[in-house]
Amino acid sequence: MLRRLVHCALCWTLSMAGVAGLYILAGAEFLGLAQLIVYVGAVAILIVFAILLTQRRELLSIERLTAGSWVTGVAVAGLVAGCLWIGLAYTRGLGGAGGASGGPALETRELGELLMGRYVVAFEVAGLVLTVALIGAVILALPFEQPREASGRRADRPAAGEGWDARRQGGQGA
Amino acid sequence: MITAHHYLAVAAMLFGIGLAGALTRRNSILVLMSIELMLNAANLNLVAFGRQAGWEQGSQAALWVMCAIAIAAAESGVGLALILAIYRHRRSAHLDESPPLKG
Amino acid sequence: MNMEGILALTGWGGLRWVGPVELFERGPVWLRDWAVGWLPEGAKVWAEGLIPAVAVLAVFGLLFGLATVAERKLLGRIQNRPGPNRVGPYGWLQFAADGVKMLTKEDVVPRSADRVLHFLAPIVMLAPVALSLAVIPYGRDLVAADPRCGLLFFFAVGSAAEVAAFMAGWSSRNKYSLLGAMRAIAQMISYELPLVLSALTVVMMAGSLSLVEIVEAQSGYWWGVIPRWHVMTPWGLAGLLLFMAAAAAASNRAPFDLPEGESEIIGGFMTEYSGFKYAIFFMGEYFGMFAVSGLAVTLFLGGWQAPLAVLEAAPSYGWFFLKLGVMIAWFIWVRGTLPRLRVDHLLNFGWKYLLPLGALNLLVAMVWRGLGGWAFPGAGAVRWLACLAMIGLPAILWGRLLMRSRGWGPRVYRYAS
Amino acid sequence: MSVEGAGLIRGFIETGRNLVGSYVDPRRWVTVQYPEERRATPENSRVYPFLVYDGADPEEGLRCVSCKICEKECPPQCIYIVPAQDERGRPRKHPAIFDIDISVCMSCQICVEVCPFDSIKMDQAYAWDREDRFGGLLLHKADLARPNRYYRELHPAEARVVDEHLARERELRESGVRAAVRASLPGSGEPGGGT
Amino acid sequence: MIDRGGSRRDECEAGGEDAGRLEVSMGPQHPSTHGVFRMDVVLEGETVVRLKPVFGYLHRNHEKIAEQTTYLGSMPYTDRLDYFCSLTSNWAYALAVEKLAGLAVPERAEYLRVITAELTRLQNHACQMGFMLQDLGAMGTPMMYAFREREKILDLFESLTGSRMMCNYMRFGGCRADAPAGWIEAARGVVGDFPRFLDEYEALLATNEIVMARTQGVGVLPRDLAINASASGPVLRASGVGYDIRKTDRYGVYDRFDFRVPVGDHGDCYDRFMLRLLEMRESVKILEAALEQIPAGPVIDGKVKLRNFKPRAGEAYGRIEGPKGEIGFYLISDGSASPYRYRVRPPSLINLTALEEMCLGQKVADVVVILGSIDIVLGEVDR
Repeated sequence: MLRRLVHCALCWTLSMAGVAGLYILAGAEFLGLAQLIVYVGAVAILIVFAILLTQRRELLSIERLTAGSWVTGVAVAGLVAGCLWIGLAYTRGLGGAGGASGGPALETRELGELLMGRYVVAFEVAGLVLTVALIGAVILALPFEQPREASGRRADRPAAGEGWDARRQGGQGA
Repeated sequence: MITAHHYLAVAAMLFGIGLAGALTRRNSILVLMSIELMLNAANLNLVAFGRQAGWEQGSQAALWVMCAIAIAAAESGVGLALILAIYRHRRSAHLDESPPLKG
Repeated sequence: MNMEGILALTGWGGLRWVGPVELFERGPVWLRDWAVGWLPEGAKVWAEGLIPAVAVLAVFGLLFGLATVAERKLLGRIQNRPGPNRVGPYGWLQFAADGVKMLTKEDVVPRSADRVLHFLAPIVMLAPVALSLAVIPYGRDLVAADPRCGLLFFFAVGSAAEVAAFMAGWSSRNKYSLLGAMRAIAQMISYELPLVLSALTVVMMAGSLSLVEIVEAQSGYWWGVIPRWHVMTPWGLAGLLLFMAAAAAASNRAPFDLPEGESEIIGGFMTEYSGFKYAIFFMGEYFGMFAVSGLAVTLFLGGWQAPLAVLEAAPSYGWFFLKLGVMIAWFIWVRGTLPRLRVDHLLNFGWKYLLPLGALNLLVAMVWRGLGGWAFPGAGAVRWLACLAMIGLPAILWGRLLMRSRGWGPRVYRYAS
Repeated sequence: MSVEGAGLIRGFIETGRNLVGSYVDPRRWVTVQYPEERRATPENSRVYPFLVYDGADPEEGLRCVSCKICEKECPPQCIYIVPAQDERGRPRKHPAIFDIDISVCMSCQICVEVCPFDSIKMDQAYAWDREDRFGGLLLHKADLARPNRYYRELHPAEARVVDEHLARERELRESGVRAAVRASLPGSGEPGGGT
Repeated sequence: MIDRGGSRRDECEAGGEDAGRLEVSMGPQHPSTHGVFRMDVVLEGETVVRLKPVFGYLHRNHEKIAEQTTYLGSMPYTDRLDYFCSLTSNWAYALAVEKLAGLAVPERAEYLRVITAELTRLQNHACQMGFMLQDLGAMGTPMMYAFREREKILDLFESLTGSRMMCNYMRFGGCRADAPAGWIEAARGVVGDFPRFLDEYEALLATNEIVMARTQGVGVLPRDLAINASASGPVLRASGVGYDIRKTDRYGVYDRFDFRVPVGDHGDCYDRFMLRLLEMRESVKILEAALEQIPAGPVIDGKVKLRNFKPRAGEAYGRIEGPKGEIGFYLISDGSASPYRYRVRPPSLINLTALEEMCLGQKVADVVVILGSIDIVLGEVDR
């Protein structure tokens, strides 16, 4: 089970790299490389570590990857994609001018001036959001130690067998 | 000649797959990944239109994509921290078994 | 078709006598043009890309072999012993013997390993690093690819190594390799930031992300003797030291070779690899070292610029590989001298010492640019010293503060009565 | 004022000095390329024992009288002696079989000390590579016997003392004064000690 | 994610079901345990929660064999106890038998014993520092410098005793053979050259920031625990107890030389490392003095019988300050040719007992450094 999860994560990383390639092909070289750094470099590791840290119990049981009602999910997704596709078919006049091989590519210098010029507030706010999110994530993930009972079981955890585990074991006991 | 049309088609497909993943997966981490996919689909659209308008005027689109990527990264960080915190209490990362958020 | 090049190349250069200097200098470029000239129009584009790629891989493949032997010989000499001197003349064919040994070694894959990832990990480790070699300018216009944001490309591609380390660690299903992989990833990520920060300083001063333009910015000489390399400026010197410290950590070498800390977790994420896959990991590490030291040479030591105006005649790629050799010798020298850091020291050193100094170095570079306007005589020297003090003093004091706070320092011993 | 990097720099200077020194200073170049260059073994060095015989014939001139003292005293018990018998079955003062299993022997040289007849001494050959692990390292009397000349080459100082001592003893025996001989000898079984 | 493998799952289960409690066995084939020695380490994350040393892989039943062989027969076996310092083990055994049989030792033999013992201390301390820094990760450089110096000393041993490491040189009542011609001058040369190596070592590593970071405050052995665990040698002196048997027992001719005993205050790995460096300087002083004053004369007490040597019934305990600590031999003789009881006091084993207290709360990487700083040799630990 875990094996398939990690494969999912790695293939997801590959698709992110693919999207980065698309950006470069579209002429926005700087964007593609930025995407590569952010997603392939950092978020992929984040996700893979999260998968490893939360897979203690599921190692043994082979459960289905998909939720109970997966049929409706796929149907809805198909519907939405269909509408997008049809809408796309009827739009006209989307000639393409730019492109790596075609017209002028995105000028990194120009992007820099924009970022530091008119949109410096957006740039600073993005930085701020990142910092706040980082600190929040760290606080959330910190394992704070509660006082342990004599049996070594954590005070806040329901004792083994009753509370949430009981219902689950009961459900699968048969 | 590759027109914006082609880019938009790919973005739509990407969005479809992301949505399917988000709706059907049990494991919350995979759901998070699907959301990232959808975000990337949106970014792809932006780049497509930026390219179509020629990159002199289109650089605002690139700016949008930069901020979107930053926010998406922050969001995935916080999302995963949340999942870890929930996991520590409920010993499993499955969505359909997490209890309703009561008080 | 470059007739003149062909004539020169074929030696009897009827039209124009070509001096040996220019022949060496322009030689590789003419060779490429001549080779591309023979191809039909469609294949020309492919050839333009393929020939530099093959050239880079061949040169650095050979350099990898020679570097392994040089490392063992230099380490040997530091330890008063000869190092390999049996295979080939003075031992220089040792890498061929090692290569054959690695090929013939049985490739053991653990039964419970995830075969696909286990096989992919070395490739995902080596490929991006080889890619990042394409961006570095080796000679006057000898660069495999010159994208506008070359430096960003270098770091973007380099960040794939963490994924490869994880794949290797996880797919071997072995407690030790997983721990080793975790450590390696923590180390690479936490040292990517100081690396980028010190490179950022150079980008700010040179005004461009493209490595070729950075090297151009370092041409010219002060008073005809001192080359205008970035390392000659105080922020450049501090930047180079920071860069080399972070580079040693990012490529898991010298005092930071924690992942394969033999004395603790044996072999790190490479424990379950043997045979040629291990050799590929090994090659990945060396290519990482070449890439990083190549970048250091390009950013701080003036890429292929000659150190003295008089020496301009020598072929430019010669200077680059000379400086690269010096950098590799420095890595080996460090490996022979310093013991290994512990995990928490490593991270503390990265986050609490290198990062603040990197940021400070950025400020100092700005001050250096600001003080440029001084006109009174001796302004250059005063400006130089002021900036040096601005970065040097905090570095020393901050270091001492960190050391004293943990109570580390030399001790005086008493004797029993 | 100890700058933080000073310790590291001092370390670099030291390894740098060794690096340069290994090309220049013989003291910093200690490797002996074994098969080509070999270092002279010191005179006292000892590896495995061998038997000394006087004169030309290894069989007759063997000094060993098979008194089996060394067999008893050897800590790992790696010597095996069977005395020869003359035609009427009485044991002769000559070993028929004298085996030393040098895979057991730990070259501790106690047999040399306790031998009252200076018939066993220590060799210096250390290259004992054999294919056959069981029989190959079991040396028989024929392999062990070495002429006294070989012994004089190996340990010149010690050999000179032993030869004087044996010559004096042979002289006294010829002159027939057996009692005088026993009185003049300091203690029994003392091989005359060092110089 | 980290499955709790390892042989004893029950022990870890009892400790409550915690995240990431990992049981690592740094097994007998681990590259940095000095010989066949295993440590079952229970980790929580990086820090050590419990450590159980497991040894006995090199047990050769030395003491039982000694009860069957003669007194002289056991002497070569004492070389194999602590195979780095065979001469000090020989001397301790000879001292015990001399106390048992009441033998006197001539002057020259006493000087030769002091000289060989101090040379052994030099090469042992050099090796220990080399191994410890190898564990710290310095790729063999300090080790090679230490071995370069050790080779010179081993050459001296070979020309004096006949073998480099298995010397078997002391006899009851003196030494087996006198120093060959020119040996004293060669020894003076080696000793004269040694301080250069010590300065090189001190410059290379004593003030090295990484060494200080990795060893200061690591593996602290408090003073009273050191005394209760009856540690001895540099391990004890690093914890602040200035106890050196050469000064207290005044055995041999040590009272004729003036040398000082360095004492540390923190009791951590750095102190043990620096103490050995300072002790080597003191040993060089002793050696220079001894090589000057060595008198001529017999090397062994002539009256002692080599074979069927039967000391009178009784018991004796002879001990000396070996490089690793107090090495002692306790003999009970019943008048026959072989001892009734033969007991060795191994300093490595006794210093090792305090290993767990030193390692609790430290990181995995430090366990190896602490083990290196105690300087154990498995031949002596397992006997």
